[in-house]
Amino acid sequence: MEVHISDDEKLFLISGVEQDIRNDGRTCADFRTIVLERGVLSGTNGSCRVQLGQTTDVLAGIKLELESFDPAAEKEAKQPMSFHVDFSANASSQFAGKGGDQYGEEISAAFQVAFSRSLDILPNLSKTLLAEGYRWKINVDLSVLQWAGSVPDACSLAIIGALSDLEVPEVEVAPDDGGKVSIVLKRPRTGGNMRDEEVPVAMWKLDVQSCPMLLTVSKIGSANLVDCSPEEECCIRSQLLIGVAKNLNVDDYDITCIKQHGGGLLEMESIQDMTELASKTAGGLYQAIEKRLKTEEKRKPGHSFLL
Amino acid sequence: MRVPPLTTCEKEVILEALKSGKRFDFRGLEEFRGVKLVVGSEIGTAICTIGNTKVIAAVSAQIAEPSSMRPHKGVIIIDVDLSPMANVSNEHDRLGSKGMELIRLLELIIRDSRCIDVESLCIRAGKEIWKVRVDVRILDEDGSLLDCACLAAITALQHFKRPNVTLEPHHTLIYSEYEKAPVPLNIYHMPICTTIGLLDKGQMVVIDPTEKEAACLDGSIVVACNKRREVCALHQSTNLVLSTKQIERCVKLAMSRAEALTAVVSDVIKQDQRERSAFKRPDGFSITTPSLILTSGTAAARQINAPRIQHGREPEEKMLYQPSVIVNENPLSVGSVKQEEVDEDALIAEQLSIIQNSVGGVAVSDPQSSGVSKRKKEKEMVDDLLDGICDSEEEEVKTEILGSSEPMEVVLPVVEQQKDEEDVTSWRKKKKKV
Amino acid sequence: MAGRLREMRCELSFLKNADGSACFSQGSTCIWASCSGPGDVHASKANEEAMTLDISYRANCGDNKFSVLNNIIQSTLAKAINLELFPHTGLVVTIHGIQDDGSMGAVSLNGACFALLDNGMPFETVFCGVLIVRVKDELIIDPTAKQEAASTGKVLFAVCKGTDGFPEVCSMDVIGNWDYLQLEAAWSLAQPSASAIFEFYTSVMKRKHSVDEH
Amino acid sequence: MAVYLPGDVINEPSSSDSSIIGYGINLRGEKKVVTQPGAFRSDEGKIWLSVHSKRYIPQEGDRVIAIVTSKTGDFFRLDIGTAEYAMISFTNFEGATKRNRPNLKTGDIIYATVFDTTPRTEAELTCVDDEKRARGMGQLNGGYMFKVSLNHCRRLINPSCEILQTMGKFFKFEITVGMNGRIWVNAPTTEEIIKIHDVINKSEFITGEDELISLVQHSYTRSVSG
Amino acid sequence: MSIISEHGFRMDGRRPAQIRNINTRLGLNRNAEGSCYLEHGNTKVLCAVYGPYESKASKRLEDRCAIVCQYSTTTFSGLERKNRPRGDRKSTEISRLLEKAFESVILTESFPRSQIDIFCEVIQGDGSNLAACVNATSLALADAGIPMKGIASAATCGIVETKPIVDLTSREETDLLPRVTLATICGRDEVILVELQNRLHIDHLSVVMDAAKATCADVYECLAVVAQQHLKACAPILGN
Repeated sequence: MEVHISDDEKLFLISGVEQDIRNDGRTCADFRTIVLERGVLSGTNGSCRVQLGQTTDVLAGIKLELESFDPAAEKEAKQPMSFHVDFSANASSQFAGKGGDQYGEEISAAFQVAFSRSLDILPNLSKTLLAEGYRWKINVDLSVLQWAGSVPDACSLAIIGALSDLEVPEVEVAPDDGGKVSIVLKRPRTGGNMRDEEVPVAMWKLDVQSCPMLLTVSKIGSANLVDCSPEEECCIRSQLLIGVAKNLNVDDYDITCIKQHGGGLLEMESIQDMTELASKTAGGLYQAIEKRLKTEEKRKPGHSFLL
Repeated sequence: MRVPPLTTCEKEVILEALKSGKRFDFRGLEEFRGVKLVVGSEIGTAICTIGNTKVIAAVSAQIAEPSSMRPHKGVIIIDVDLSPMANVSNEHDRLGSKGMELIRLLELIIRDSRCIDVESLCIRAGKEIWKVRVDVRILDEDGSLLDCACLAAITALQHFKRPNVTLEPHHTLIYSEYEKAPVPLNIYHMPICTTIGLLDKGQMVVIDPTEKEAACLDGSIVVACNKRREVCALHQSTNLVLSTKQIERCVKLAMSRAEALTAVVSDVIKQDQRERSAFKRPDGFSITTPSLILTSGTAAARQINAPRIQHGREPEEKMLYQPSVIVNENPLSVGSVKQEEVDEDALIAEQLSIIQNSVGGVAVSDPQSSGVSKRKKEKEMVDDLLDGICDSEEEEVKTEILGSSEPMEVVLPVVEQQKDEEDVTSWRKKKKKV
Repeated sequence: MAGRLREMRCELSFLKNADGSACFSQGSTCIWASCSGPGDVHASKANEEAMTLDISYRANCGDNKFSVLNNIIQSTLAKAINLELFPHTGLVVTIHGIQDDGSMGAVSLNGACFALLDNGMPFETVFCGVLIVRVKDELIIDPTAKQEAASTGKVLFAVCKGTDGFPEVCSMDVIGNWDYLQLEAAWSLAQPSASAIFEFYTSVMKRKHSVDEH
Repeated sequence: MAVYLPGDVINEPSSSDSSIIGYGINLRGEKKVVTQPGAFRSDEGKIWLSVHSKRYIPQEGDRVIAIVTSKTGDFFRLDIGTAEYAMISFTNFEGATKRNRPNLKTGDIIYATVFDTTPRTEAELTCVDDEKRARGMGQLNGGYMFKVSLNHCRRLINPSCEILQTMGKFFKFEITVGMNGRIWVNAPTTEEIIKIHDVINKSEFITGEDELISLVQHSYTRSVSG
Repeated sequence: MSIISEHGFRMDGRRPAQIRNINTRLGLNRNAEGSCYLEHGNTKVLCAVYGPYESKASKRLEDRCAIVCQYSTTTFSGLERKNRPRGDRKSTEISRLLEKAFESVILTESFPRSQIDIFCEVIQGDGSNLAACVNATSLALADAGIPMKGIASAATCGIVETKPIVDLTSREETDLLPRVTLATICGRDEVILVELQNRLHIDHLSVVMDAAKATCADVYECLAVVAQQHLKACAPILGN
């Protein structure tokens, strides 16, 4: 959404950023206040809502599908996750009709690339491969309800939140006639009086510590900064989308993908600085998320999110 | 193309007349226009005329793959075509917002009200089902377009018969109408749609408004009912504030209308069935306009005698025999031959000579040089060919019978009735191996 | 050499919204034609020097992709109307095939001409369509659906009245292999039927204009 | 009464070479070629064709009824049923000065004369004759306007046609007939307007004198139901 | 599996004439002039209103304001995942219905040649989505301060063995149960939108209409309270 600010406002902002002070008082490496709520949508297998600084608002919903695939056709195991980012018209009237589709596809492609090695990165993701030719397909859908800059960051936080909220049912695989396989939900044997359907199905959860994250690092004047507000986005020289993943064994951060977003010239050194800044902030974010995910959701019955 | 706008004076007079209960075509406020329903000679076609609004609906069916979610249910597709013939503002092959609304309402009334049993359209669950396609063509537009389209579609669906089918382990046999009688669709009820115009905040009801009246009214409400006294669709289509009592009154009016029209539809279908069972070839849509209207004309079937190629008749320059290599001189420059064209002609003439020498034997006949002999030879060949035609006795076309020139009202060419050729290619006869 | 033209019926200006409309039937093949214009045309399709023709034949069912028939009618109309007379305008001709019992191409051409006559706009020459088929090398004019299906070759003549009043071919569509002689025979059959159709035009217009007697 | 179709050549005895060529006929060389279908008409040295059509083609000197569609600058844009819009400048009204302009709103109708139809430009209309007097032209207030075919309009205006005179005996009404097929009728009550509208529409194909009288009588007595 | 148990309770324990509890929050979208988040039980709808601003030439109307509406559902809103959030026939038709309904509520003559955009996003659809959208839209318009004849309220009402049941959930919206969605202004007998699904016998029509009208009045009460609270909360900011 084009935010129009006058030239001297831009000048003021750029000179401020170069001295590591931003209009809203943050330093270059600070994020706006993040609100993260999980398990908000009862109709999904896993959901999470992230709000960045009272404006950017993203909602992630995950639905599981049992997918049969032809094992011969795929040489290496295809990663089970598929991403789809959709800009709701609520965010701004320019996203009405087909307005937001192009930007949405761009971000979905970026996530597809960032999560392309997910089978190796996430330890227990391989459990989704059930049997020859059957697996769980994880459809991660993101709906951007409010738009005020740094949407990829909010989306990646929402994805991590939703994946941590995801519950995948345990499944028994029994061979069937004609080479086909019958998939039955595994129910713990509780001899109690409950009829078979009402026994809660056993679920397992994904371990999301090393889930990759996409950060947008922008360059204004000579300074690199993270999480730009719309006003700052008007004076960006260029922007990089950097995928960062936590490397469990060496306790460092690997860069999974670097994509330039929009035009702009960059020297090699500034790319180097930007990736360092990205991995530094990613470290901070990972700790914050872990702390957040540990605190159980205590919510009054009937209380809902977005309130 | 632009349609002239509605003038304020027209609007005032029409509204004033409506408020005092008068209309420009002498109808009462709650009086319907006459409905004319004609069923075509082809199975599954019908034209419905309400006042000046004319709509033709044609139903066709083909075998298709069912959707994975509903493997044992047939599919009904409704397609509307607004052409400039109906209203000059329409364009060919472009479905404007008016067209989309019409399709959506027709789907609401015909498909969502489940008036056709889709389970009976299933041939082989999961693999083959009948896909019934209803094509609605709007031919003329003068208000209550949806009523006319819905009536035409319903009549066409009643009139339609799909080919009979038998299931065999590995393939499906589709019979033509000559081997096994085609099967009509299984229709539970007939939704009849009525557009009810509303005036000054919905207090006044105007039934079946014409196009000009609809432009002056506040809004309209669409009600579809069937003769089992069920409301199939209720749709408020313009910005209008009503009271629930008003809505109930409109529904009652629509209900009485539905009963009347269902009777009309079933009469037309029964009458057509009677005709077909008596093997009388229905005249369908051919024009049966009364001859007294000055703008209509008929000409009896007539004998065409082609004169043999008389030699004298063609003026010589007309029968100029074209040289096989056409010299593309520009017809406009017949008089003034410009300089560069002159060298062009020289160039072509020189090419002509090269072709003649290289081709050698083949006579690239130049009109003047080949002389009259060649032309006489051609004439004989044409004459023998033509003679062959006249003398042959058992020719298919019985020309003598129709020689009588007095204008017969309905002339049925004798050929069709006498014998049914086995290689008849009437509609969808192919014995198809699927 | 003889053939027969099926019975022709016609009704003019029976549509409310079209400038010129005709419902024409030959035998039991029946079409409705409408011709509206010269009217305004969308800027994208407007042509500065000449009138743009927008012609479409539409059948009862299925999507309406009849490029061959549209092309013949388009070329005939382009020849019959002096397009430069009305620059920057549009003429819309729609032909609905209501009932098809053979030689639909010829019937649509005749219907288009009737609609143009009913519209009353200035144009150069009247035109009509004659379909001639060859069944077991015997020529039949204006065939029914059965004869057309059983034919081994078809030729559709779009005939217009030449400057000297005699019928003249202005476009032609030939299907199947014809040698020149058979084509000439077919043309010799088409001429009298074209004159017969032109007479029918005049008789209908005479009836229509009989109102102006007084 | 001979009817000619486009492409025919006129060789009527009354069409001598000196006559003035009128509507529907083109002179090609010395042959008079017909370009519009119509009935042949000749009247002391003038020959033309009376053509039946519904689409109006602007001719200079025609008096037409135009609908105001919008006001742009000091011109009103008018719709007269042709391909292009027509224009009328506010000065072409009786008594119009720089300050007091005619107040016409979108949807009003005016009766005006076509006085300039150069191709490729919008037709220009005026409501005053040379001496700047309206002579019956200008805005038409109240009443009802409807469209009929052009030939019916010409027939109504024709002095020898007595449709209007017969109606005059039964109804008290005011009528303006535009050459572009639009008729404006005004009568004291809407009921009469409806009856007059009905008579004019039905009289298009009535030729006989007595038939006409019976039609007008019937519609006069018939009550508009409701 | 009858919709109403023999004791007269429904699957989720409500009485037939009882509506689900409504949670709303106004003004949560910073970029929009007016926005509202509304919950009818599990049906969650977010609505934003932009405008009135100068309209595009194609949509401009001389004498009044053009209302453009877009109804879209998130891909995870229903039970099955839909791969296209908007643009299919059903959502275009609901957008058109909302447009028509709100053209008769908003005083459009006060903004000639301008345009108001209304965007409804169903985050989770659990029955009577259209009614929830109408309620959310009228609150968003109130939040945007656009002049209206009144706050429109809507409700869905079905009928089971001649007994009307109100505010249906998706499990009750089977494809046999006839149901009417009705929208009225200020709970009065002024209907701006009526939409019927499945066939309804004419004798039941008046019963269903009265039940729907009564429910609209109840819903109107809730919406009015919410609107007043929101204004009171903003009062100190407005400094009066």
